[in-house]
Amino acid sequence: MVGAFDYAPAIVLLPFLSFVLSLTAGKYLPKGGAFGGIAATAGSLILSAWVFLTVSAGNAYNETLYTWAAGVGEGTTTLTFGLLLDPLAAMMLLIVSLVALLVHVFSLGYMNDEGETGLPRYYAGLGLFTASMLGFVVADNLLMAFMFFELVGLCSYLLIGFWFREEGPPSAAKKAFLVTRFGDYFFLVGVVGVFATFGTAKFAGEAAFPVIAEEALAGGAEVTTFGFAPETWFTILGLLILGGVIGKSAQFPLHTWLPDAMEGPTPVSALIHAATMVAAGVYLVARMYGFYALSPTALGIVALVGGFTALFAATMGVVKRDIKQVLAYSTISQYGYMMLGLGAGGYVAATFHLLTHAFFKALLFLGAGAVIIAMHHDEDMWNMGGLKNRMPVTYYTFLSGSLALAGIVPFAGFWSKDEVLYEALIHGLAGSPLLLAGYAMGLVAVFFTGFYTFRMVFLTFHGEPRTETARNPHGVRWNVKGPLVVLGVLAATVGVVNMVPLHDLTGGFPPEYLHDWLAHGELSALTSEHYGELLHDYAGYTSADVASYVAGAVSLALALAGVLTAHVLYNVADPDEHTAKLGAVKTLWYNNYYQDEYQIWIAESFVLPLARLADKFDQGIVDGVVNGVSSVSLFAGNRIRRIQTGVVSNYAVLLTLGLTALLVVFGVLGGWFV
Amino acid sequence: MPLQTQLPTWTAIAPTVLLGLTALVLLLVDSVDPDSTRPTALAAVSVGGSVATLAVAGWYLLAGTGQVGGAIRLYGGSLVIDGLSLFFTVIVASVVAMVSLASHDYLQDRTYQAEFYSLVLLAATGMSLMASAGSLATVFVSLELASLPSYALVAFLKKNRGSVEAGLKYFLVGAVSSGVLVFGISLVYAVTGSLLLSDVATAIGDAGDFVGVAGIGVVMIAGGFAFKTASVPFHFWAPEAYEGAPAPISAFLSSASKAAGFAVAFRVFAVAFPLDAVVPMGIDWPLLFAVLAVVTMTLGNFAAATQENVKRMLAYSSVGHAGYALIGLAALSGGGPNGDVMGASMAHLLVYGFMNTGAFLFIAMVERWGLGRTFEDYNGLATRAPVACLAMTVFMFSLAGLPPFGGFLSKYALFYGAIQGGFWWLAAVGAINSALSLFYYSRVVRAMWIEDPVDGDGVDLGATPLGLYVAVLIAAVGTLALLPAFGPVVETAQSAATALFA
Amino acid sequence: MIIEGLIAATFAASMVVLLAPDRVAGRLAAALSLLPVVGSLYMWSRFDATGNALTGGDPAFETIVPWLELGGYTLNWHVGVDGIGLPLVVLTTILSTLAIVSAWASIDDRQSQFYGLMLFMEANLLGVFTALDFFVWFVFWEAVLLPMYFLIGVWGGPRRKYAAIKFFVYTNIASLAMFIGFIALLFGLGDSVSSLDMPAIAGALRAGELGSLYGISAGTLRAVAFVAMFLGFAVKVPVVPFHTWLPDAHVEAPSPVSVMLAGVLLKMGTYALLRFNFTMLPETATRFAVPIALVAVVSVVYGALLALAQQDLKRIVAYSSVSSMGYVILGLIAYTTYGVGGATFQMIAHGLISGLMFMSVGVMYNTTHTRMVGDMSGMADRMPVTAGIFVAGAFGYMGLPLMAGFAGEFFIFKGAFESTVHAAMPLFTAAAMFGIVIVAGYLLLAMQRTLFGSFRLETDYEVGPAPLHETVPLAVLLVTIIVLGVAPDLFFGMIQDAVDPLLDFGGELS
Amino acid sequence: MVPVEWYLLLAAAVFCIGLFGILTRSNALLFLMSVELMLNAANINLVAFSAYWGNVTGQTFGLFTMALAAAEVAVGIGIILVLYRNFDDVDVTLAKGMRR
Repeated sequence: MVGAFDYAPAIVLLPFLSFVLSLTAGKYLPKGGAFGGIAATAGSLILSAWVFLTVSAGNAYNETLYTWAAGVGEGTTTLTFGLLLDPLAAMMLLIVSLVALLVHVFSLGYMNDEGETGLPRYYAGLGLFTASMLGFVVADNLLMAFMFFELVGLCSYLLIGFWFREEGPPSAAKKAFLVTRFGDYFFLVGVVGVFATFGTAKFAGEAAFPVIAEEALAGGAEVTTFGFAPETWFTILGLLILGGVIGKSAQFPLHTWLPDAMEGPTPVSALIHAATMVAAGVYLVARMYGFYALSPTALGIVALVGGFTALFAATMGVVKRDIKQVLAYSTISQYGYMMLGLGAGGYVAATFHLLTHAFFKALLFLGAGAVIIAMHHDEDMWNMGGLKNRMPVTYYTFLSGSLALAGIVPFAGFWSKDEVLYEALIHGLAGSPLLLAGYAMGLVAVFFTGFYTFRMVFLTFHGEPRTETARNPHGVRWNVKGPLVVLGVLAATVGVVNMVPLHDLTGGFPPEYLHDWLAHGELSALTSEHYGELLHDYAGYTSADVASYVAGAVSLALALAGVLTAHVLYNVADPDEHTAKLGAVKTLWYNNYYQDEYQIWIAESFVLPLARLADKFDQGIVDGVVNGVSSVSLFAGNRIRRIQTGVVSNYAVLLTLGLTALLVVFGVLGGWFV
Repeated sequence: MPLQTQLPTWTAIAPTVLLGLTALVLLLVDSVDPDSTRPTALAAVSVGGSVATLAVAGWYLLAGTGQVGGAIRLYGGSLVIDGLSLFFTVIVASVVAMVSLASHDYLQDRTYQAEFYSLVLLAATGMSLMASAGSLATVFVSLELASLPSYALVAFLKKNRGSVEAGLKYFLVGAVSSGVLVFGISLVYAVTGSLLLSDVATAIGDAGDFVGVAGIGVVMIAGGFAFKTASVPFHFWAPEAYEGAPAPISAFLSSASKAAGFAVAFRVFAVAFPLDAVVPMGIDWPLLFAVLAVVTMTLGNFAAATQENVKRMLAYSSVGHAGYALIGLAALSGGGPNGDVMGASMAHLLVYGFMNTGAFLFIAMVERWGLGRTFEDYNGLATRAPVACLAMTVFMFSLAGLPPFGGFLSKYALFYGAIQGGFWWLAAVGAINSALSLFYYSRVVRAMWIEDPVDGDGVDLGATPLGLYVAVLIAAVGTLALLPAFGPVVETAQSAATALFA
Repeated sequence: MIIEGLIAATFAASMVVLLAPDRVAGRLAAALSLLPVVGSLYMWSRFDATGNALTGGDPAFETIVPWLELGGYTLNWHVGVDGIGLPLVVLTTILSTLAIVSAWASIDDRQSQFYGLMLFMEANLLGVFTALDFFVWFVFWEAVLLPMYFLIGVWGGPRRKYAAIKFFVYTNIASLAMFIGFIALLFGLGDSVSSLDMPAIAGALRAGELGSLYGISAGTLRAVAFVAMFLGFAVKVPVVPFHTWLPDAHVEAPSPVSVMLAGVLLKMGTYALLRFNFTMLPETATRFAVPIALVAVVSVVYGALLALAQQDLKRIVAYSSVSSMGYVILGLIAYTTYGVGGATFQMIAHGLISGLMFMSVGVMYNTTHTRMVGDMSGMADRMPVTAGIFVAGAFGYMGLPLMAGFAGEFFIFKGAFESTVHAAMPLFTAAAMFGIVIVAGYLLLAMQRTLFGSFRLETDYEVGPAPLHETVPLAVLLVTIIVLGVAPDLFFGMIQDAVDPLLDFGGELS
Repeated sequence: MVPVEWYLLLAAAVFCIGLFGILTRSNALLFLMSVELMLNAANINLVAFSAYWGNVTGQTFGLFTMALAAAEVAVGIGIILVLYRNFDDVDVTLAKGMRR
């Protein structure tokens, strides 16, 4: 019986086809291949939906489809590609293909209508980007995951650097690829390590490496741990892989590439931030959660990094002038929450936040895009203001997204972020200071989030227009509004899938759809239930008893506080900056805690001089020796030539001397003269 | 079927006789009608004579004359015909053939051509006699027979200061060395009371108190041969003589004369001074030659490395190659695979005969074109004479010992025999030297192919000297052909050498 | 006989082209060079070898004909290919053809000589990768250097003479060291071998039949010979610190020649290392595991650092070749199927990728007449296709998945990490892997400076899209790279089959 | 009866005189004469020891040597003549156009 799973490969292949199509024949297609991309992503969306339904029927799919490199001889591993379709993957497929589709549509308005050149390249990039991300989502083993992870990086490079004729984008693209590559280095070491340790890198199934690791810890299986205790070695592996996550998900300290990535076209930013690149990191941790759950240390670090990043980025978002910059830092901060959730053992919570964030962040970026179109590609909020009446659709959808981001009940962001914090709290109280620290930072970040979000809203849409362009903005068409509306609705409503506090209040209504969705499944090793056991047995996580609504109330209060502050300060006819009050902190935030500075310093004032030094050494010493040898022998040759004076009498002398010398030496040696 | 069973034994000397006769015929032809010089006829005669010699010697060599069933001794053993003598006769004859072919163009509108050719052939006669000398008397006589015409030939361009100077130096050094040689011979005679190599071998064992005398004699004889082979410390004449002499003569001397010197050295030392007899007495002549070999090859190569004059560079390189060939006398030990290494040295001399002759003949061609002698003058020659330059490239790389040329294989066999004999350090020195030699040989190639001509491509080389071209090409083909054909060559040489030690 | 046919045909082709008039030489050479391509692909389709040709395996298309006797050793004409040789043969033929085509645009004097030499070199390269008798192998090995010497020296850049002579003498001295080392082993084996047949010698050595020589004990002899041969090949590879001839040669050589130099000639070194040092003296190699791995790591990192400091695009690629070859060394010393197999695969991958890079640099140079990073920017604006392919090639160099480079590097990393030759191998591997970050650094920097930004060119030349015959070779290479990256098993299977027998040593030190 | 070793010493002495002449004289003719001395030193040995051994080989060879010496002189004089023509002198040290 042919089912959704048999067509699942097409989910990846369709966007790839659109990539090939746009690349080869793009310039002959209408709209530079946009329709191809839309059709492809729509197809992927439909198939993903079908897969989603099939999975929700309790099925799962974990098959090897292609042998990349077959190992010959005993003891060698075979490297394969395959599909792993479980609830998590199905959900992510849905998110990615939906956002991708909407971004494609939006691009019609943002790129085509704006008369950009090189559209085929653009749509080819989008297609490949979507394809890579989908491939990453369905990957059934770590190697395949890494490969598509890298391809995602490539696409981000190509798309961020889309406007390559200017100075900024290429440099930003380079930075994005380089910084993430730095993370991926550790990831790759981790992958190789996993292979060396377990002989396999499959996520699911009998011979999956998390399973083997579990058995190894239980003393059931023998694995090479290079002289470490299994726990330590697994922690090391986990942290190595975490390197890739930190890079892609723009966590501290590898977050610096993301704000620069704003140089790319705004729809691309939406794609990167909401569904593809940045999401990939968090998704990876969720994907192999069964492995992380075995190591409390790794979990603790994940949580700490997450919590810190959440706060850290939120503070920087407070002072930005550029609307996209604010969104960028909000992204970093939000992914920090997800990491916190994962580290705190809130697998479901993190996944939930991934889901909601995908929608409201896509919404916000597309909304920002609409604003930017309206403002003739001016992105400075201080040149906006009062757009509310002139572009209502954009405003209201944007508002819904902002509420979600700020975490105001009942918008999606509230439920998910709240649950993340809740998980951190209960496991932290149960005796994990690391988690408590994470919780605290996350909590503070809530306030900042509310503040900067609405600072953005007020500056952009409220008050009096501060410039001519803001007074009569450029209109936007259906292809912009459509996606905004869809996402706006989702951002407002998607929270219903998992309203934990409400569930606890009302004692079971509405049901926690997402919890149930992730808790069960054919692949028992990949269910949140199993993860729960692992966390309890190996990571030693226990949960203190705190009512979820209490925690929810706290965070809600903070969020509102933030919103109110923003309202007081900026929701006036003609707001001032107010940042002066911050004093030294302001400069610190403006300069992003000098993160870029020190990283650029490392690159330009350390690595490059080192390289030049090496070059000098190479030219001078290493090559000098080589040339020295030859010149020395030539010099010797010159000296020897001088023996030949040209005067025959001298020859006679030398000849006689030579002969005599021979006679004497051999006479003495041979003892002739005794 | 060994030849001597079918022909009277004296016929074994036929190759040498042929060379001598050709010389006489040339003189005759000239004296019949001294006024009119007919260069082509003369060249034809000498080429014909040398080719005939080559044919007969080669035929004998293949037929096994003097190899199957022991050497043929004539005139009371003062002439010995065996593999060694025939082998070297082949070398000499082929060199002479090429040289006389080339000389036809080189000597165009010069006087005394008949004398030139006959002198060449007389010298050649002497050389093939050297190869078959069975007694120290024959050694000395044949050596002088080879030398005296050479002096005259070097100084052949009487109006040319360089040629004269070269002749003078060659002659003076040669005279001194012949004095040394004959004195050495007299000392050996004093100790052994005989000049026949075989008798010397038997008698020298019981030199008793006269070991010193014998030793001095041996060293002095070695000196005499060192002069012929242009080895240190008797090499001083070589750079000047080769530079000043007419290029074909340089070719002749540096190939054939050197080979003959080695031929006689091989025979005398292998036969007359048997290792197991003299070495215990304290006359360690292999060590002597080892020292000479190292010094010679090093000095030759290093001095060649920085020359500006191509001909002189080749002269020094020829000294260096004498050093390589000396390994054939140095890497010997009681019971070692002496035949192999000496045979390898012989094979190397054969290959060297082709590649070195070719190289000097190329220079002859350049002189004929009236170009200069320095590397710069060769710049961009390839664009004007690609075929000849290709041949020269073959010679250069073959001299440097690169595959896929004959020089590589012969040098390889040589070093390899040395290592087999346990003289790996000799091989190492040789290897290092040939690595260095690559540098200056490739300078010629670089000048011809890579450098741009100084005066543009304008200069017209004039009519192509056909004989020279043919000779050079023959040499090139020989150099290449000796790679696949090396097997039989080296086997013949090694069996011939082994026969000496038997 | 097909191998002989291939080599002979290529030699014949070179002669024909040498005598052909200049204006047709390029086209003629390209046409004739298709013959070996077809031949090698046919060999690939009919490939039926099993195991490793040197360790008792059964090579394909094998022929043995006695040639000559020397000092009690038989020299045979012995050729054949196994899973290691064949991929390199295919690489050679394909790359040669593409290099020849790509030369049409840049070579405008003495064409017939140029193309004749290219084909002559190809013929010898085929010999190197198929010879199974040491002597035959060595003759081809040395004969490769001659055409390269001329190709650099005649058609090269301003300092071509210096570069050519440096390359020539340096590599020749190196092969001398190697030669001496090998001959020492040969004599050490004494009567246990009676020919220069490489399988026989390898078998004897691996079986530990090496005796003492001139009072040097077998152990010392083994070590000394190993080091001598390693040094000899290290120059060819090249391994730091014997690499300095490479940048000079690359910078001066015309791009098609650089393609052959980086694409195939460097592989001769690693191929020889694999065939001689690591096949014939495996246990000795494992004894030297730490220094060798160290050398590999240094080559990777140091080479990459040097590349970072360069301003000349060709120098950048040249130094990054040094870096990539370091990976190969690391894979070889790993002595795991993936390590050694990956190293072999990386030879192919790097051959294709570096070829692509040099070719595209050449294409740009043909219109801009400069290779200096500082002299140009925004090239992507004027020659989009070339720039696009350059970017693709650069990412291939950075080891982008689904391109051949990643396959090779990943195999190597995997194999080296799980290697058991020394406890520290994982550390060495991790250290070497950091190269993938630096390589990204300098390639991205170079691309940002030259390809992107607003168009600017210091040398005043009209810059437009490259003609088709310059683009096609690039495209072909790119496709090949991607195909091999998606389906490495096209070669990796046979490679592993040939590599696996190497891994059980069998008591050479006993 | 004079012991035969003395002849050895005499011959050696004559040889050294000849050698000394070569090293000191730059006149070509004197050079040539010194060479003759060396050859004759050899002849002394040959004759003396042919008497000592009681065979005529030595004496015969002595005759050969003289003949060859004569031939050598003939060629030598010829070369010296052209030397004089080209350099207007018979000083061998003048001819040093080629060196190094």
